[in-house]
Amino acid sequence: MADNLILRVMSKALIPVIILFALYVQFHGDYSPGGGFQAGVIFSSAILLYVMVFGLDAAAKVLPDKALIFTASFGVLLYAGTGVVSLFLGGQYLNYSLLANTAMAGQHIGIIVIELGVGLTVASVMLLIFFTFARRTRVE
Amino acid sequence: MIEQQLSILLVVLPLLAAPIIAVINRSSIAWAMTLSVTVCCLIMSVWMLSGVVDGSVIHYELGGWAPPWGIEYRIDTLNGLVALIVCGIAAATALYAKRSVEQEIPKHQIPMFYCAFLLCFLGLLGICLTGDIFNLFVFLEVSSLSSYALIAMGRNRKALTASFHYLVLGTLGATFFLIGVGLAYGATGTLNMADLSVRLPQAVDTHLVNTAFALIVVGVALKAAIYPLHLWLPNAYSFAPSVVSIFLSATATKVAIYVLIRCLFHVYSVEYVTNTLLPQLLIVMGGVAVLYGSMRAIGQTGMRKMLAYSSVAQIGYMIMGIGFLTEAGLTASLIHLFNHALMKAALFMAAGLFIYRANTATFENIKGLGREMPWTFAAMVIAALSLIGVPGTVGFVSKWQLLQAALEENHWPMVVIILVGSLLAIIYVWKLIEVLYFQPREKMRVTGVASGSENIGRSPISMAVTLWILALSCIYFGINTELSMDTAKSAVEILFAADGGQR
Amino acid sequence: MWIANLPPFIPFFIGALLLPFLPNKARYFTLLIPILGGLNLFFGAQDGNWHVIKLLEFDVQIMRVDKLSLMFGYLFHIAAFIAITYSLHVKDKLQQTAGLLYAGSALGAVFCGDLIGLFIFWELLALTSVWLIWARRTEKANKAGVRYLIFQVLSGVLLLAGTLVHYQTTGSLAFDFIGLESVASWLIFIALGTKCAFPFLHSWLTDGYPEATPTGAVFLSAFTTKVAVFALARTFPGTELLVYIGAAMTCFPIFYAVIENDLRKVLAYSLINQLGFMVCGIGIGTALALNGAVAHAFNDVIFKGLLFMTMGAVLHRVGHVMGSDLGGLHKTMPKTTIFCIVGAASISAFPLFSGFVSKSMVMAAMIEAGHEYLWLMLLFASAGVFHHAGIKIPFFAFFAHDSGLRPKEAPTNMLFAMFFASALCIFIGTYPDLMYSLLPWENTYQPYDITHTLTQLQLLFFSALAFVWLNKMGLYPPELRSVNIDMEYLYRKMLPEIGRSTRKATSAFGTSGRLMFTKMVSYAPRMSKTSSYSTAQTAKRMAAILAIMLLLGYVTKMI
Amino acid sequence: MSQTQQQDETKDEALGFFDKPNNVKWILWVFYALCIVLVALDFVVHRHIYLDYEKIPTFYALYGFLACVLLVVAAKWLRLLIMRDEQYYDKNEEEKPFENEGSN
Repeated sequence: MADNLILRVMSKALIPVIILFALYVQFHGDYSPGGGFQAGVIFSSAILLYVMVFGLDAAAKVLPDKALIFTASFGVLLYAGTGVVSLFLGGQYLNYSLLANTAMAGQHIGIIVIELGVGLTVASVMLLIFFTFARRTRVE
Repeated sequence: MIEQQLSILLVVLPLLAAPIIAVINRSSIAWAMTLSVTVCCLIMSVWMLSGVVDGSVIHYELGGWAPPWGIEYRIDTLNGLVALIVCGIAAATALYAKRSVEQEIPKHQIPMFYCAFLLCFLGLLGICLTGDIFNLFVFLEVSSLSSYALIAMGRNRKALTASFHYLVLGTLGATFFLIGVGLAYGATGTLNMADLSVRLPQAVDTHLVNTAFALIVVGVALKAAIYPLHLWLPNAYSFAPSVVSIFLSATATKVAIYVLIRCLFHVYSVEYVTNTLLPQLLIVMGGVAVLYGSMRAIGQTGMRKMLAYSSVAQIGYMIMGIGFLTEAGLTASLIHLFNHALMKAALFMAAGLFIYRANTATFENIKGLGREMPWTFAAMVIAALSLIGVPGTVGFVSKWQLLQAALEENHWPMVVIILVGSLLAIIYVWKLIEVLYFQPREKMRVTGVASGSENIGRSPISMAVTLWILALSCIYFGINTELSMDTAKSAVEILFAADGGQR
Repeated sequence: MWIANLPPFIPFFIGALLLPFLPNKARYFTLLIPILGGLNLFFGAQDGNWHVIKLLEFDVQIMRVDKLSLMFGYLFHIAAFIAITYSLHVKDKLQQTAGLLYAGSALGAVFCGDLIGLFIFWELLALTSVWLIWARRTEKANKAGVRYLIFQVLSGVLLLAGTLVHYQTTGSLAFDFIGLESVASWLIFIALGTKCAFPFLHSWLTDGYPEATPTGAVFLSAFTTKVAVFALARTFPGTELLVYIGAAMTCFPIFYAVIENDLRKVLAYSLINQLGFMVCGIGIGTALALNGAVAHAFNDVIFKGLLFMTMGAVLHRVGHVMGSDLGGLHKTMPKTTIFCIVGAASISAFPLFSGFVSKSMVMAAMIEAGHEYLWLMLLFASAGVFHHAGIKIPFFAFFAHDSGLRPKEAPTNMLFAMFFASALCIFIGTYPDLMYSLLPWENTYQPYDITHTLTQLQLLFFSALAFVWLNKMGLYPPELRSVNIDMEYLYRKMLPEIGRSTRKATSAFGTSGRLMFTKMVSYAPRMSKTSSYSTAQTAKRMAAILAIMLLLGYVTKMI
Repeated sequence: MSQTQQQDETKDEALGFFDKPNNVKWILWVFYALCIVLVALDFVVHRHIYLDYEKIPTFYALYGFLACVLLVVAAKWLRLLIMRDEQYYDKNEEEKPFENEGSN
């Protein structure tokens, strides 16, 4: 599909918008509907679009499997680590209120970091799954 | 205080370790981390259990949100015991895993294997520890998804279909469970299990409550492989890598049984369950499971599939005990849960060792292997005797308790079934012993060993030692029943106490 | 220096656990176990209940010492000593380990104080002893071992069932007088009877023992049945039924023994016959009778062991013990011959040999109890014993026609073991007071008076005369290579035949019947190797169960 | 009693002792003599009598003899009923030893 001019142009125009939207959903998650899950899926859909138009290899140059595994793991670590930090600060696991001086700010920071972790993991896992299936060649 | 933190650490530790393993991507480090994490968890779970064995309850409010709004981890004796089983088996499996995994899993997949293993472990632990029924569902999915991946890593290509079937059915079961939880939420407006137990009896819409009950039970029954819904189990266990079949056979169904107990006796109450005819159904299904599972086990020609069918039978005993709806019956079930984990893990470990040596565990190919591997064989015999229920082993303790419970209620047919089940167990265990010891050894037909012939010479010490630890614990806990019996009794007392749900 | 009240099975178990790890020569040190264990029991044990272990919710007493258990305790130590000595030459450590475990289990059963403990050691007896048969490592022995094991385990299951029901009804687990009253006691009775080789339950013995290894049979003959006798003496003394059972046990095996070719099988039958005397004694239940039963058990272990040892020596040297193919062995195995004759004299209760001083107690008690006809049966059996065990065994093995076999004399350790047993037989026979002093009940019996000695000699000599006469007349049945069908016919021939003929019959039903049968079978759990299934099937089942549960819930709520 | 001991000794002395028909005959004569002595003693010695049967002179000797003859005759009849050939139970099971049989 890479030869199709319309697709190429349109996708190039669309991808940044989709990513921007993903970031919006990501960081507005603590105020309005949204959050890591949705943002991650939206973000990965941008890449999927790129893959469909420009092919798997082009995408893999930018996002090799190893990087995806790393970000997926990093997301989980971010999530779990935030909880542990609040644990070390003397509170319950995932008690964000202790992350900053005031409980309010702490909750904000906590939610944002956690959602970031979720977003990273969901996006990279979605991509990993897609890559795995897309790369599969028929055995015999 | 420290015991409270333990409850969350148990889940967090593997949760932290799993991604780190995936990032580092080195098989030896992956194994070392898995082992250290599981051993730490074992120590913590022992510590935690010692804190709750007297009947006290640990509450842990996640994120500082008070229940019933926030998620709560709530550990009583019942949880503590099941968590201990999961941790203990996980630690033993991790110790056993190194060499077996090296042989059975392609090298580049090993770190991911341990990653999935830890995720599965954490999922099972989470199910045990949480006091929130939706959180329980999440952990159920975590453990199930990772176990699908683990099973699919088996060398036999049938592992893929087995895993896929399990995936479809497991998802179906989880969905049933989820719908049930949703209906219960609709009826009461809460997801906290302790809170549910207070509010369910007051719910206005009893049809909703009943439907939720039915859905939850059917969903969990599938996960626990209770008789008519057991179809996924034999293939999943017998085609998985040996380490996976050890771990899952000893923990996964046990945890599902725990969920069933928790839902029946805690979320819903004994009185509620008594009125549903479910106990009778459970007893009948348990009885049929014992006979059917044992019969099928006799007919098998492979060691692992035989053990898998025997698991179906053993789950039948547990279900029967639950179905009696008495303290004695439930105690028997819990003890059997503990004991069966020990012996099944030991038996699958022995099967794993045979696979390590002969590359397969079908009877045809392991003929006479017991004489070449006397130590493995001896440990296997101990565990197998325990499966029969020979006195001095753990199997006897649980069968004895179950018989007592059945006699107490005058369930004579069940008494007969239990005894017949033991006799059938003798037959299939005998078949195994005969194949391994009495049939003449044929030329070893090693097929498709990846790492060359030097592996075939000896059984690795780490694997043999773990097997023996479990085999000896089969005897130890058969003689010193303090841990299993007292814990189970105290757990049951809490469940049956009038205020059991409200604490 | 002695450990007070050490449960005597512990040294045996420890020895058995260590033995596989030690070099082969270590087997000589296992001799020390029965010696030191026996001395420890002699010096260190005091009457009472010691070492109560908590198992499940029960207090299991593993060291209950009274005169009865002490008597059997000493006996089993002696028997273990003899059997271990006898098997010292065997390099197969499996046998020695199994033998030690087996002897230990027997001691455990004798010293345990409640039914749970008894059951545990009861099963251990079965599980450990069967290896002595399997150690022969032939196809035939394997199969015989399995049959043996099935009987033993069934007996254990019955005992467990009986114990359970007994506990449920009476709330007691005491290993004391039970008496034939309830269903539970019947279950226990049959369980004990199986191990004691009651008629119709005896075939495991005659089937299994002749297949054991030469040394294994010596162990086997000593423990299992005697533990059963001990248990009967504890739980069912004075049960009238036992007298009749015992009398039957003394008589029926001798017919088999006379025509049996395998000499170890002859001994197995005569073992049942001797057990009959003990069971009679227990059934009568007076102090004299019980003493007689216990004393006879004591002696029987030694002289039956001795006979099994001599036959074992022949088996070891010749390779078989078929009466039809033996004879003339006295020329090269003179010592074994003498020991065999001593054993034969003891079992036939010649004066001055050990059988005389114990069997007569049971006979005297029988008269006292007024069972005249049964007394005649016992007398008949005594004559018969002499006939098949006292004459037939030594005659056909060592004399008779010269078979041309010239085997070497038995190994030294075997000879020593046989010598020791023979010495004990003669010592007890000439100086019975020592054994009498061990007897659990009040005892004033005096075996040697002129009437008794004379009548016994008359009986035996004229039995021998009959043998001589029959032989001279050519009426004596020759030894033939054959198998005599016994109770085992039921499960070795009849059941398989029935199965086969039913299959034939069902296939002859005609097409419709066959179709129906296959249809039925197809609904039964399939015994196929593969388990193919569809997820749809499981989903359907889930839906069905859900529907059932909803319906049931609805219905129950409506009611 | 002395009888058996004597038998033991004689056997120990010489191999081939029983091969000579004369020796066997001699032993048998001693045996017959002892039987006669025992019967004779029955009339000399006063036996304690517990049961009615015992009043019959030489009851034990007669009983022993008759019992054994009966036993053998009955056993011979029994043989017709129950004797089967040696391979009755396991027709096609020859003694098949395992490999590495015997000691280890």
